[in-house]
Amino acid sequence: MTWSGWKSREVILAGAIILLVGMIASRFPAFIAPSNLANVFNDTSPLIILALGQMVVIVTRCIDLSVAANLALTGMVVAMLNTAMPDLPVPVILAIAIGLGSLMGLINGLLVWKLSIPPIVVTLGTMTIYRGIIFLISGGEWINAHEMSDAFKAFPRETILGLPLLSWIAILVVLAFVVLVGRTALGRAFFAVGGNPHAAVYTGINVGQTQCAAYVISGALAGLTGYLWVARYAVAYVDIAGGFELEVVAACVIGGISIAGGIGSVGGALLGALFLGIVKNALPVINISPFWQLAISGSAIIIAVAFNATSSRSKGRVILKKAEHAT
Amino acid sequence: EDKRIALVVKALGIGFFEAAAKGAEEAAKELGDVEIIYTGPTDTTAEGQIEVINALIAQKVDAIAISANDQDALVPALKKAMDRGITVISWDSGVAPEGRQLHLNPSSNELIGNMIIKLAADHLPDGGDVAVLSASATATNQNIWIEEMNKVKDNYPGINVVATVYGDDLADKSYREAQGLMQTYPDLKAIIAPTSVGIVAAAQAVSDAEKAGQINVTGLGLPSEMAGHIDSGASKSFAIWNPIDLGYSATMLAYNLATDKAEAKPGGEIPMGRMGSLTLNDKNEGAMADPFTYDSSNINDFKDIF
Amino acid sequence: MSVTANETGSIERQIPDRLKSPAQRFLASWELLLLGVAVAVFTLNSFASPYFLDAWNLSDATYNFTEKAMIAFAMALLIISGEIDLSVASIIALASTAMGFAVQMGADTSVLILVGVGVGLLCGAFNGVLVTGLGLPSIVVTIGTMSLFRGISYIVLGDKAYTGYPSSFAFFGQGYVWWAVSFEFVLFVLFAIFFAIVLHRTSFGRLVYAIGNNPVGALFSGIQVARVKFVLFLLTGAMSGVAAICLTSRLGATRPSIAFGWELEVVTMVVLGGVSILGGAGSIPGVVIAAFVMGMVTFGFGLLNVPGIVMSIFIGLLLIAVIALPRIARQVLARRRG
Amino acid sequence: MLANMQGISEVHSQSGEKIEPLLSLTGISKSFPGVKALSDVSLELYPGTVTALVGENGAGKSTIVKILTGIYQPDEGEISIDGQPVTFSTAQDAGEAGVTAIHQETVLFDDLSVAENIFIGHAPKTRFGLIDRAAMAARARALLERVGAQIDPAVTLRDLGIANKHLVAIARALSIDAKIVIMDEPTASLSHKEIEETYELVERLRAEGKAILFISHKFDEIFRIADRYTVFRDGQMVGAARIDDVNERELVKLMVGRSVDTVFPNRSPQLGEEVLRVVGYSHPTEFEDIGFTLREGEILGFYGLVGAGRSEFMQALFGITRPSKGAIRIDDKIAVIRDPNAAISHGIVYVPEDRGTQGAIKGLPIFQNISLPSLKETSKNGFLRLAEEFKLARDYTQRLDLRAAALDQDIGELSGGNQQKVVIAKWLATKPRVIILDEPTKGIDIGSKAAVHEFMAELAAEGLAVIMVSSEIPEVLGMSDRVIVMREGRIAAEFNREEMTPEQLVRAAAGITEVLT
Ligand SMILES: Nc1ncnc2c1ncn2[C@@H]1O[C@H](COP(=O)(O)OP(=O)(O)OP(=O)(O)O)[C@@H](O)[C@H]1O
Ligand SMILES: Nc1ncnc2c1ncn2[C@@H]1O[C@H](COP(=O)(O)OP(=O)(O)OP(=O)(O)O)[C@@H](O)[C@H]1O
Ligand SMILES: [Mg+2]
Ligand SMILES: [Mg+2]
Repeated sequence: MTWSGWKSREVILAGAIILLVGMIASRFPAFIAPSNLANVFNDTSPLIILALGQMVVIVTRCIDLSVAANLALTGMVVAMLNTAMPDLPVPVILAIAIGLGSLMGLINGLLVWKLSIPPIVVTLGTMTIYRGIIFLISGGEWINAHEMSDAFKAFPRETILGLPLLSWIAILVVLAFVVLVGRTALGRAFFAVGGNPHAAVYTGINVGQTQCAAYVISGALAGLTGYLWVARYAVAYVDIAGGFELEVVAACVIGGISIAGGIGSVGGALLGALFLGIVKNALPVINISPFWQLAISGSAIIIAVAFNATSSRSKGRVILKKAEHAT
Repeated sequence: EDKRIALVVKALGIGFFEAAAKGAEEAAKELGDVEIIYTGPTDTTAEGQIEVINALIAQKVDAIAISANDQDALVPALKKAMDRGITVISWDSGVAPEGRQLHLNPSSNELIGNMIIKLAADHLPDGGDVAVLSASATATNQNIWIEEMNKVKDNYPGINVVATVYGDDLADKSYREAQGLMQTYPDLKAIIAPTSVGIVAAAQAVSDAEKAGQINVTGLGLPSEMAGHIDSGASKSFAIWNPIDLGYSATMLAYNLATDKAEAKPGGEIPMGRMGSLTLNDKNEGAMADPFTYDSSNINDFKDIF
Repeated sequence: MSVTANETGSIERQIPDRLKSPAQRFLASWELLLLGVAVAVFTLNSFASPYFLDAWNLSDATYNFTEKAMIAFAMALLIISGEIDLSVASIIALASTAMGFAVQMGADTSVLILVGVGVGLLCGAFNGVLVTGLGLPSIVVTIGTMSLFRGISYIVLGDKAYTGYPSSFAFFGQGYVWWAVSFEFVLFVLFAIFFAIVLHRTSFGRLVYAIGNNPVGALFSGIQVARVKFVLFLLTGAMSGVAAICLTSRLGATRPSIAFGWELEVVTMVVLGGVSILGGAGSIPGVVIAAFVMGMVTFGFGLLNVPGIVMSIFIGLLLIAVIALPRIARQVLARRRG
Repeated sequence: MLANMQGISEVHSQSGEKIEPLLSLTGISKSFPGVKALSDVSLELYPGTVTALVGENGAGKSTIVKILTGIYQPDEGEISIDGQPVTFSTAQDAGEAGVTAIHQETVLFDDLSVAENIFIGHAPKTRFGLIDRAAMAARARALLERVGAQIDPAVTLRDLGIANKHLVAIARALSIDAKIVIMDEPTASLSHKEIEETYELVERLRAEGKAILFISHKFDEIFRIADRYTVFRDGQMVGAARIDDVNERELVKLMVGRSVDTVFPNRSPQLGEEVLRVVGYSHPTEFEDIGFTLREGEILGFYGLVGAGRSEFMQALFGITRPSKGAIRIDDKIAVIRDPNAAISHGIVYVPEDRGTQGAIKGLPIFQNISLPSLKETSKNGFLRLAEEFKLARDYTQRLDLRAAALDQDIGELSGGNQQKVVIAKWLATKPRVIILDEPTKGIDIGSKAAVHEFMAELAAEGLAVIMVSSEIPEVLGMSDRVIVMREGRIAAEFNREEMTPEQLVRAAAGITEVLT
């Protein structure tokens, strides 16, 4: 109950999002047309998927700065595979993308686990390495829409009940995370490891292994998103999703996931991602120059973290209050 | 000894520049005593190009032909190159006059500005809303073309330019900007993208929104990348100059200046092999050729070339 | 138990000052390892390209790292104290934008210097207040201000650029003090010495280490932890401002995308220099050597016309390898002994 | 006695038949870099028997616990349960083999619920392999009831007080269906009432036939609840037998290898001028209206149950937290203390209770720890002078009889007692007027404890004013010239040396004052 239920932080963030949407809608009613909202959700789906992966990593006191590079490398690999073997069925492509993404996550995880290199250093390093590998394998060439097979490009666009498959995948991932985080031993271990790594050892949880598992999950989702991204935008090149890792971290922070580990929720990550997605989509609609976007999302991060910090600041043990109650 | 000519591009891996590099190699083969160094940063930043230029200066290349990411920021580095006796020209995207000996425009800016709006207007006999999807905010050529376009847009009554957005030459950002345009302007009839990255992304966005045929994506693009969208009807026509010719011409110009076979001065004419010669205006700029329009009638002849 | 200093017999129990001499420590130090890497890179480069060993070329090569290294010195102190500033590149953008704006207003070179450093200080103060005043984690705060500061530049400049800097301003990024020795390089050396003295020879530096090793313990020892950290944010902001002056002068123009992505290169330089990202350990000489290594690697690859991204793979590998190898060695040794 | 020394005395049940050990360790050795924590140690635990494990700090008691619970793996030696050799590579393995432990450190998760804290790592599962939350809550409730706690299993652990947290830790240990229960200093941070409850629990577990290993530095409780004892000294087992066969003196001798005076130093306090006067010190949530005076050469004890707010008040006095009301006079002049810096310059210093995070700065060498608050004196114009720092460190470490390899050794490499000495040296080097010692002997073995007490007496004799916060009644009675008892953030009572008795202290601390006054 305490950990799966919606805590006040999520409720407030949800309130902020509703307010934001309401404000936009009051001037531009077209923004809340169901089709447009569906569109916004679809656009935000990659961010949602990656934010969930990042969430479990951050909860275990790590950080994964290599997600965007992982996404781009996986995307390039599947795109090249597709041009070389246009008949490769999509399920195989998906399996390869997830497998390759997990492998890259595993490399991060092993470096953190087996060599205890600080996570930020590991993923800073692998971020540049993964990006560089894209250049090496592609020679810097772009893979364009006309080089990709139709089936490859169509998959994330396929609509079911009015929503594109990309959105459905994001929804599925959210549901899977609700179960993973709330109802599995591994999910709870993430929180234990991040909340008190020392104590985790005493309860038989292998801290490094759990962190490694978080990286593998984050990597697998980055790989999955890599294929979806490349198929959706129908292009692959070295720089796709450049800098996206920071947006992913920002979504987590706005969603109340504590960078110090141990605290966070699926709902928070989801709402954090949605918040950024809505801001991004709304700017052109409400006619604010896109040049404002960066400053707005920066301010949102600062406000969110300041808000989270003040609302969760430990209230002390309140010895006197206890006394008042007792008497 | 071979003349070493460096062809510096905005970023490696962009199809347009890869094609230009082919043209440079063609020129080198024709000239015989030329070695081409094809280089550039990985992303489109001025700092990245400066590091590349410093490395080229150190290698004492004979000439640098650059398509700049920033017309001002590269000036000091290129000046230094010229001080050390290196021939510097810019092509495609220009450098301010102090930083180069001449600039090769792919085509005249007026012509391009007119061309991109004409491409849209030709398919809108009754007029309608059009929007511009530009490229990187720091690249100059797009902005000049849009400026030129705005100067002549009154010649196309009924055509209403409703917005200009920036896709930063990133496929995903351009895609989202195109989506945003379609949402904001439900009556949109055409998107003009004078950038090879933007035009593909916009065409993709239009196809995905199942509006191919309703919204015409046009502008400047590469036949190889646009072939599919011409087939699908998302784009009825677009224009481009031949990037192979552009790389070829830039190399020829650099060679002729570096070997003192010609001098860059206002009013001067500098030969560029099979492309004729370049006539310089008072800012030492010249235009290579007219852009060429591609549509369903001719796309198949070019899509395998560039 | 009541042993006082002068009592007989207590002398033999006296604890020696040091177990290892400074020389012994140096032989087992990170700096020596890095120095080895630097020498190797230098040697390889001189074999790989005939153009490498040329005073003017080496002088040009220093531009690849001097500006970043100046920020890295301040960042090293900040990271040793247990904080981080990811907004440094955005501070450059904002400071450069402010300088460009000042030029439009008719400011001369001396005013530009004030504006550059001043904006850097302001940005540093903003970070510092958020981190030390509100007690927020610096990595998150500065991810936020990283967007905010550059965002303001975008709002001001959009797709425009500021140019027209006075010609005397060009000296900072393009001038030479003597022969091939550039002004920037001299500045780099001076700041290296300054920060080395501050960190290693002053009591302020000692406080930085104490805070990084145990901030609570430092507070309980009477150290004004928040104030020291605030000063470090100010310093980092000011050094970003200095870097903005040099870079703007070198480019002669300001765009909002200036110095994009530098924060990660600066952090990489600091970490490669042996500063513990967890705080509490590291040295300025290490960062200086790391700056040379990174600069020489990029320049060496550049001379061979290897694309920048391939260099970054190399830097990424170097980063992980240099940190991983000692750990692997230790694990192997421990296994052998055990 | 010789047989005892080798730990091979036979054990018989009450009805006289011989009992086989449930668990036996033979020839266990364990080394850490630079330390041989255990060498060739043997230990046996019998069903229905409480075995006390005693030894000085660093003797290796907690290390053996960690080996028994799979957290460390021994370098050599064998563990067998019911005569079968076993190996534990994780804490989970140990749990499955029937070994459970309440560790010395609290090893719980503040942000998880109570139920999750109890079951993390072995939660009940549904058919689909998912955590069965309903079953978990129900079983948690039952366990909490068993340990006598009234706690809602759904609340977040952070919201509990320290005593309840401890009960959760005990419930967690019992959630594993174990034959062997290990308790590493379970009463160290508990108050009187909870300590009694813990004893009852131990009795119950013994009655259920469990083998119990009970680690403690408190001799009264060892003699009260243990059936057998085992003594470790410097990582070796030096004795094991029935508790009835030994007395306190002999046990201490076994532990430290020599006789130790457990009496407190004999003092004849020479009280000087008043140094400190506190008036009406209050804090919005932690304490209220604290006032007292302190004179040179005096030792003022602060007694109270854990959580009474003593540390909070002392930290306010030292400038860490700010009071909302109240005033301080030093040498009869008003002093405003906004931060520790101000406190230090007024001559007030504080040796914190939490040595690991608040006292020692691990990562810095000993001499730098000592010079840290005195940098102004040892440096010149802001520049360090290492020679001065070493001199300072030499002077004060010698005075405290520190044991270390070198002064540039990392303080983190020292044993707890020696770390405490460095922290005290650090403060003495500032030449304070008032020194506050917060639980100065917490977790310190008998030998070092006596040393600290003696040193405290010495400081007072030199004219320093000493405030000693302690939760141990013998220490309070043995050392203080005067005692203030705090309860729930307020002063509950004050006693002179002549007036104080253990009973009065306990009653005042527990709030049964009416009867007394
Ligand atoms: N992880 C470790 N790394 C290095 N040394 C260690 C480690 N754990 C324990 N030691 C050392 O092993 C020895 C035994 O420590 P242990 O914690 O077992 O003592 P203890 O008997 O429990 O002491 P206490 O009464 O203070 O709890 C000590 O010298 C200690 O410093
Ligand atoms: N609710 C709690 N949760 C966790 N730890 C606690 C809690 N309450 C107290 N403690 C810990 O117990 C110890 C004693 O508590 P604290 O120092 O606050 O009480 P005090 O009355 O001020 O001090 P003392 O124990 O000296 O009387 C400290 O280490 C503190 O961190
Ligand atoms: Mg212990
Ligand atoms: Mg206390």
